[in-house]
Amino acid sequence: MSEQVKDAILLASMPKALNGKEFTYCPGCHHGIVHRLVAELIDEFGLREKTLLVAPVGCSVFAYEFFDVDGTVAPHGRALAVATGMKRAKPEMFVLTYQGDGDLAAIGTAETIHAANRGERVTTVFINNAVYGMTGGQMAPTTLLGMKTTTSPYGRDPKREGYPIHMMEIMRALPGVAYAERVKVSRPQDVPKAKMAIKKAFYAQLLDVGFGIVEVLSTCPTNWGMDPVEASRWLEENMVKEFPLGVYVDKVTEVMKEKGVK
Amino acid sequence: MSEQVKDAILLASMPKALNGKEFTYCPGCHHGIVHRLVAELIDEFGLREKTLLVAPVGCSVFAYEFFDVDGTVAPHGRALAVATGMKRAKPEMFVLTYQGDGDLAAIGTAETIHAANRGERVTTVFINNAVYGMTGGQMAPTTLLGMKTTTSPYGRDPKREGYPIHMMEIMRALPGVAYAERVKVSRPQDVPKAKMAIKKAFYAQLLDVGFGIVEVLSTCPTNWGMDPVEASRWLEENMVKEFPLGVYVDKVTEVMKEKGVK
Amino acid sequence: MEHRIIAAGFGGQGVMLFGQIIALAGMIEDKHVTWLPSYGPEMRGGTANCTVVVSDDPVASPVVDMPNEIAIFNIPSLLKFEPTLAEGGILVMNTSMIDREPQRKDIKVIKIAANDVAEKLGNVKAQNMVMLGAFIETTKVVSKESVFKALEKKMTGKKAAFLDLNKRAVEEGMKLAREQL
Amino acid sequence: MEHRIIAAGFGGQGVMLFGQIIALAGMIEDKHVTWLPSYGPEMRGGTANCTVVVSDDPVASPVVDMPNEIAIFNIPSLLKFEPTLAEGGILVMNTSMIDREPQRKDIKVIKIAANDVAEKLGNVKAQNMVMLGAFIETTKVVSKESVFKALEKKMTGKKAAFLDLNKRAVEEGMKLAREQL
Amino acid sequence: MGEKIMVKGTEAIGEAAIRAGCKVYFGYPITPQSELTEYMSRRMPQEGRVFLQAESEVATVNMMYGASSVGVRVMTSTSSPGFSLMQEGISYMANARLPAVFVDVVRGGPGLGDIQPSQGDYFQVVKGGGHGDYRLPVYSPSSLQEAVELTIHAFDVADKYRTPVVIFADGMLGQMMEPVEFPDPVDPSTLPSKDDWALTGARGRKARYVTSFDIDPYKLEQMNLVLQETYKKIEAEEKKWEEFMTDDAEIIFVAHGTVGRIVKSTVKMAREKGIKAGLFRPISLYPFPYERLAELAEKVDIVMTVEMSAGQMLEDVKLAVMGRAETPFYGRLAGVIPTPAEILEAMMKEIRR
Amino acid sequence: MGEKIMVKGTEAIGEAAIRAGCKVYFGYPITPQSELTEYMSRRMPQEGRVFLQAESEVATVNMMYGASSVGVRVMTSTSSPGFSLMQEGISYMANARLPAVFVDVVRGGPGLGDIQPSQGDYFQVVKGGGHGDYRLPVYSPSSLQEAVELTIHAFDVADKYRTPVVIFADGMLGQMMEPVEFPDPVDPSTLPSKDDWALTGARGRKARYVTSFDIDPYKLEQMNLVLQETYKKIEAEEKKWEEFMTDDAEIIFVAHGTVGRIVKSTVKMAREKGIKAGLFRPISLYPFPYERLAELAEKVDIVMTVEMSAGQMLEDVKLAVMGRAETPFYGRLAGVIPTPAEILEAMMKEIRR
Amino acid sequence: MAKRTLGFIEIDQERCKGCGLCIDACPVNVIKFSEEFNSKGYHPAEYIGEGCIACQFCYYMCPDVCITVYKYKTPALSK
Amino acid sequence: MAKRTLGFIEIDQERCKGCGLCIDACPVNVIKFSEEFNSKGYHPAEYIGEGCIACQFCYYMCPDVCITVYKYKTPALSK
Ligand SMILES: Cc1ncc(C[n+]2csc(CCOP(=O)(O)OP(=O)(O)O)c2C)c(N)n1
Ligand SMILES: Cc1ncc(C[n+]2csc(CCOP(=O)(O)OP(=O)(O)O)c2C)c(N)n1
Ligand code: SF4
Ligand code: SF4
Ligand code: SF4
Ligand code: SF4
Ligand code: SF4
Ligand code: SF4
Ligand SMILES: [Mg+2]
Ligand SMILES: [Mg+2]
Repeated sequence: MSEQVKDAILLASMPKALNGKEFTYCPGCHHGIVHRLVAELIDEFGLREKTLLVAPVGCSVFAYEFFDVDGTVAPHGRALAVATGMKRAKPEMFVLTYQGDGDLAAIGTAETIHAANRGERVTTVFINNAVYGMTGGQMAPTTLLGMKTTTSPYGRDPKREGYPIHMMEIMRALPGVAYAERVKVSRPQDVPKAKMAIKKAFYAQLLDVGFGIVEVLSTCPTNWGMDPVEASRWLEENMVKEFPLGVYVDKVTEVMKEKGVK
Repeated sequence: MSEQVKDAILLASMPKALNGKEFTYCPGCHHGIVHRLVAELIDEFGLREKTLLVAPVGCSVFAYEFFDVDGTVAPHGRALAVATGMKRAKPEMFVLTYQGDGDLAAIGTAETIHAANRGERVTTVFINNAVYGMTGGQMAPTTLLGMKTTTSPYGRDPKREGYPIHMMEIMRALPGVAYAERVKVSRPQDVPKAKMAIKKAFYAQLLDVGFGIVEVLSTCPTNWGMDPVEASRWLEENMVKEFPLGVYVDKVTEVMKEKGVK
Repeated sequence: MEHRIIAAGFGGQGVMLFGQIIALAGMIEDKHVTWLPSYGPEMRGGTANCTVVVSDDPVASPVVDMPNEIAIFNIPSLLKFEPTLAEGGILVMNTSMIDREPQRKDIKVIKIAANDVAEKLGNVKAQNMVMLGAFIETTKVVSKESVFKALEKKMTGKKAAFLDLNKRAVEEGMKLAREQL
Repeated sequence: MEHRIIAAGFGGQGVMLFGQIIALAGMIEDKHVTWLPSYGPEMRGGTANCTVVVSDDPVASPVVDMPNEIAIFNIPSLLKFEPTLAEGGILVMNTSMIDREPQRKDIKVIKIAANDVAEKLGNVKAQNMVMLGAFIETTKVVSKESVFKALEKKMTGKKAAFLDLNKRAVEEGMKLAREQL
Repeated sequence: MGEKIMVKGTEAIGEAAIRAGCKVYFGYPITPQSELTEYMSRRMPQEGRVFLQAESEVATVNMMYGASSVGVRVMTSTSSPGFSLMQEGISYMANARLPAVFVDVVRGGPGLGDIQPSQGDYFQVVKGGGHGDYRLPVYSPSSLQEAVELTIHAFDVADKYRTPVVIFADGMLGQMMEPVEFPDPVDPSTLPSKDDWALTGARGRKARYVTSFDIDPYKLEQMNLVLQETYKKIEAEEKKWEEFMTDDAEIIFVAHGTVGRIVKSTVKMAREKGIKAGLFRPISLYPFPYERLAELAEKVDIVMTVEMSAGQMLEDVKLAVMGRAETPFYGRLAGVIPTPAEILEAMMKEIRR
Repeated sequence: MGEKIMVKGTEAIGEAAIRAGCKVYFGYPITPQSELTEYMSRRMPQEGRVFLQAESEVATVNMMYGASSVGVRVMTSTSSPGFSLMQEGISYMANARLPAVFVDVVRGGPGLGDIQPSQGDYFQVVKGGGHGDYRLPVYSPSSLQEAVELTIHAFDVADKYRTPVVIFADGMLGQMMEPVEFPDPVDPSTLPSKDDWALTGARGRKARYVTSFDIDPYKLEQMNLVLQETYKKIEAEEKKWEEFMTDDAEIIFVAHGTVGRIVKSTVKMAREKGIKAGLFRPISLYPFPYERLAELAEKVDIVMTVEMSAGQMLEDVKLAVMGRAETPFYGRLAGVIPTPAEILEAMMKEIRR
Repeated sequence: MAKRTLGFIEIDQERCKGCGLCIDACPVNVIKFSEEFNSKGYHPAEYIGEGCIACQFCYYMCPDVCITVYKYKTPALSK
Repeated sequence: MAKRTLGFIEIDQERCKGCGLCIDACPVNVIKFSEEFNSKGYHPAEYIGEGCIACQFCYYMCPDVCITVYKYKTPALSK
């Protein structure tokens, strides 16, 4: 191989902000893809020594063990309160939360909305996989109507279990939000787009504009009971309908232009 | 007097759903006006024997003592969780919460949003007086920018304390909401309008459409440090700008028409 | 000797300051003092009260169920606190705000039209200092000198402008009380 | 006598059912039994295991640190549980899924190409029952008859269609094990 | 009683609750009790009853408050961090005198901890993790059959005394399967009426309210005294424990729940060695069976507490023994389960002292 | 120390915290401690420090977690229901070993209760209201001067042992004014460094994390053992109490906090009657000064506990006295404050027995 | 301006907190503060005795539900 | 179709969980599952050795960061 390598340019390999530890995610779980994007951006911005990562309780509870940055794990749902505490105490740090839908949009609703509404200078990556992955596939606030989970065994019925919650739409009503976009990573073409979205959410913090959040529609092959490729297809066909992709809030691009950053 | 009365038609007097106990509110506090409207509607709908009132923790913590209906007081912020418990257990009852802005929009944010999003068949009257009245005029999530309170002594600065929260605008993003309107009661002309709004929020529950909520912009003369008349003027001039009046969600009027109710 | 004092009235009538000045004056006299306000919803509806203990010994509890000296600034406070006053206790009341009579026969009552007096002095707001003067003259809880020192400590900055008025109000109150003793 | 058993493999390989059938068969034989699954994030990454205790006495703890009999369905489970097996213990492994050799010399190893066998019987899914047959034949934890009764209890409704296949799989597994004893 | 069937602990408790007439279940997933939530999500609608997954444990306990206040039997289950979040609500329910059954499937702590069996919530559950002067009857089963019986009993105790009641379990009990016999469902018409206090709508009577609040401390003190009276009754009537080979014992173990079953093996091992050991297993942790343990302590030199904690029940044991015997302790922490053998070893050390 | 000034209890604590170098304050209003939150909202910005009103107590404790994890001194204050809501977060902080100071201005409970002074949170605060095996150093001041000193001490203890610490106060202490002298502000450069554990960015060193989590129970047990070691050290080094006329006492009162100051009057009244009473006032509730109380108990017949609760500290008193003396109890509940005279009367009843 | 009296109001003066909202609301200015104190210590609102047009505005605005509004069956011109 | 090779990939097969997302993503189908098991018990992904166009899609999609992508400095036609 090494001879072959000499004749070649390295295009893509494990980012430095990952420490190489194997992820604990199931085969094909999108958590890993998003981890890599976040790590790439930490590398590109040179933020490794300034970043504080707040992991949630959820499948990504171990996130802080995979990144080569200082980190902690917040109580379930409270990542944005922990992040607020960090950022207020040390405004010079770059504070990042990484959260699932149960964490951010169920138990953590109040913390999420108020951190966003206060315009905390923190960045949030929000993995919406429509279930509670960690605990075994229970209904999440984002579970689709009709979808069967271990706690909605008869399919989610709005009369009984209510409606899927739309966090980006809610973000639109909160003046403290500087950037909010919903993306997916189920096809290769999506991945650079998702990365650009997260980049803007980084800028929301780095340029002192406000709160930045990116919702990533993601698969949970294990709890959906599908193989990883099938799960990605299912996401395309079902989740995107319920959760329209796109930019919901953008006060960042303008500031980027003003300050001449790209 | 009684002779005079004989020659007259009674136009308006204390509704039956109030038990006559004196309110504990400060002079001129709008809580009392809204109490009376709620009581009038309970009378008009004949709901006295079916109503369960959930009082919050806030100045209206005593509300359940003033109404001649069964009631309770929920832990601070949790009125809509308590109401959910009641309504799920006894769907035939009419369940009503009455909450302040600290209660509903700060500590109770998650309970509020999820009850709304589930479309719980309960009705909520939401008193937005831009401060924590009960505890002595601290900053509320709805405190206006620049406004001085006992915990924002330098005036609310969005960089430090974030922005006033707009619950009706958030309600718009929640599919379970059947009716959401923002009203005020600071001028006599407002009062029948406010009553009609609350009536529709009653219908949201009574006609099984979904969650109904009415936000009433209200004064807190004591903590605003104004006399009651002055406070009403201040509300007109300042609060209405930040919190636009109007109907934010209405799935009720249509159903009312269908069912031929007025 | 322990003075167990309650001052009560509407918020805005300066009953809290009334109590604090007495406590501060007590401290200046090297007595043991505590001051405790009513708080919470008790304060809504606009009424407020505070409890002051001035004692030769360390104060066990700043809470007083049965005061021996009360300063009453409005009607509901009269209704509430008159019955709690210890036998032989002292009631100082602001008759500008109270058009009723005390019921007890076993207490000493001092009546001061404090608002009118203060108005004459130039500012109705000084009515609490008129009451204070009457109160210390009657109860002897602290001396005028200590009260003046306490006022000097409290009234700094913008408030210093009112120092003189307040001192005169205290003296006026003392005079009116003396007339009733 | 106490059998302390661990069965481990990928989720979907039926290791949980494997364990439950043994426990149920034990109950049918009036033995004291417990069954305990792994749970939580241990189960992510697709691996799963369960612990079964079958005993003549009440079971103190359903948790087993050092099993004396293990049924291994995939490579990571072999790596994890082989070292924990008690000296002289029994390891039954599915060689259709495992292309490596056990390291221990002080244990008894039974190798079953369970997938291939099951496939021949008509359904690869029955591989866990092939393993089960081999396992009871080797460990004598419960009898074939009890296992059949347990299967009859478990496989009702739609699953009844597979009962016969499963019984044949058990028998096939027993046969293959016997050949290695 | 029906036939013996193999069920998981979480399911055993869930099914027992259904047979006890539990009408409403609210819950939020957390390992290692999510299977109970899942079981109820399946079974409650089948029975025409209510299941709702709340948005959090804080919401859960307040939904319980609401449902209990209208007079139905209500249950939730959670695990340690979730139970912490319920403390405010439980304190409210205690003072509002609202019956309810809470299942705490305790896991290793503190904080996020792990998800293995533990008894580290003893102080929180038994002494009172919420604010104010209240107590909760707490039952600690050591087998699934007992879990079934205590769950049903818990509903009765809750209604009888108008109090929240806790089933103190752990992940081992919750996850394991064991043979169990279920009793027949209770006949709802035989349950005590709640018409004298529940919020059922002010039809033909004066409006009433359920509250934990009185701004006047003297009135609130009266409410508190009613609670204290209730606790006295509970202490007089509701103590439960098991004794195992205590008759001739020279050393007595005290252990509850799953540790209780483990220590039984230790007792047998000790007896094989000729040491007369016995086990005192408190089943009700509150009310703690002080008196009987005190009696037993008179006759022995050592009363050894074994817990999956750093020694929390130990304080209650000491309060019972009151110096009558030595009170050594052996514990494993944070989700590690002690084996009968290591307990025996610890005991031997104490004897040799 | 400066001159004596009259301050409110809440302000005394707030100012003491500022002088102790508290860099960040998070809080949520609740009577009777809102004045402390208000004081900090005014003073912290003046000092260039951080004040933030959180959306709830749950958010508050988690903001504390965040701020403490980056290495600054942090405080909050609340009252009973709010403290209940903080239990999960406190448990996390204990295991993540995050220093912080919590002020619980206890009010009448349970539930919404009232807003009057109480000590009904003793079990919750002292034994552990959250899940898992952890303890919190708890200090109960009985005067404002002592509140100032203990607040500063609390920050030092928190940092020294890397643990949350609680100031147990009540509405009486919080609301009253009393003369107080403040010490000079601490010089921040003299404070112990947190560079060996705080999250400061992985500059020139390996990345690190602060956590309360390990999925492996054996590793988590190791973390737990570190905690237990810490508690042993705290128990050895941090006990605090006051004795008042205990030298020749024949009856000893045990009372903490504001009740302590009330009982001093009772002691004097008793002595006037010729009864040799004394007071043992625990200042650290955890670690509770068992040994000294045990010594004192040797010499008397009656050790009488007085609390504004149904008898919670009483358990610790019994654990100390261990039957050496009678341990009667007198308590008022739910926000009612006992008077020196009624305590004396209760004592007389016990003596006459 | 011809001052017509179409109805009248009753005020529960003991209940009244003297907030003045009714006074502010009355389009024809027929409510004023009393000189007396009630037992809450407030100067309660008082109907001047004539000129009420029974518009209910005062009732709408009274936060303490002190006001009852009557309309004359036969509208009387003011004295 | 002329099959050009513009680069190549390396796969950390011990790290691979055999999810197949890279295989699905590769536009030129030059990745397949190995016959072997890795020590996680999976059949890891394997580059067939030619035809890679260095598009990085496999890298984008690999959730376990197993893949390194190289581009030849001088694009070689496939053998
Ligand atoms: C207070 C509390 N409640 C519940 C849990 C259990 N719990 C752990 S993760 C989780 C949900 C995870 O779902 P999500 O946030 O969607 O993340 P995912 O695993 O799907 O990535 C829950 C409920 C907990 N740890 N703490
Ligand atoms: C858990 C908890 N936190 C805080 C409080 C204190 N508290 C009582 S009422 C209140 C806020 C009241 O404000 P709002 O809801 O706006 O009602 P208002 O009094 O303004 O009508 C607060 C913070 C409490 N009782 N419980
Ligand atoms: S359970 Fe779902 S979300 Fe969690 S790691 Fe597995 S696939 Fe990913
Ligand atoms: S404090 Fe404000 S909200 Fe509360 S009763 Fe008084 S005026 Fe109304
Ligand atoms: S009813 Fe109308 S006119 Fe009559 S007093 Fe009231 S506000 Fe004035
Ligand atoms: S509005 Fe009501 S309370 Fe206010 S002054 Fe008029 S009558 Fe009195
Ligand atoms: S880089 Fe592109 S062409 Fe090459 S293997 Fe990966 S997906 Fe296929
Ligand atoms: S995407 Fe990664 S983990 Fe999945 S099969 Fe390919 S190399 Fe393996
Ligand atoms: Mg999820
Ligand atoms: Mg408010």
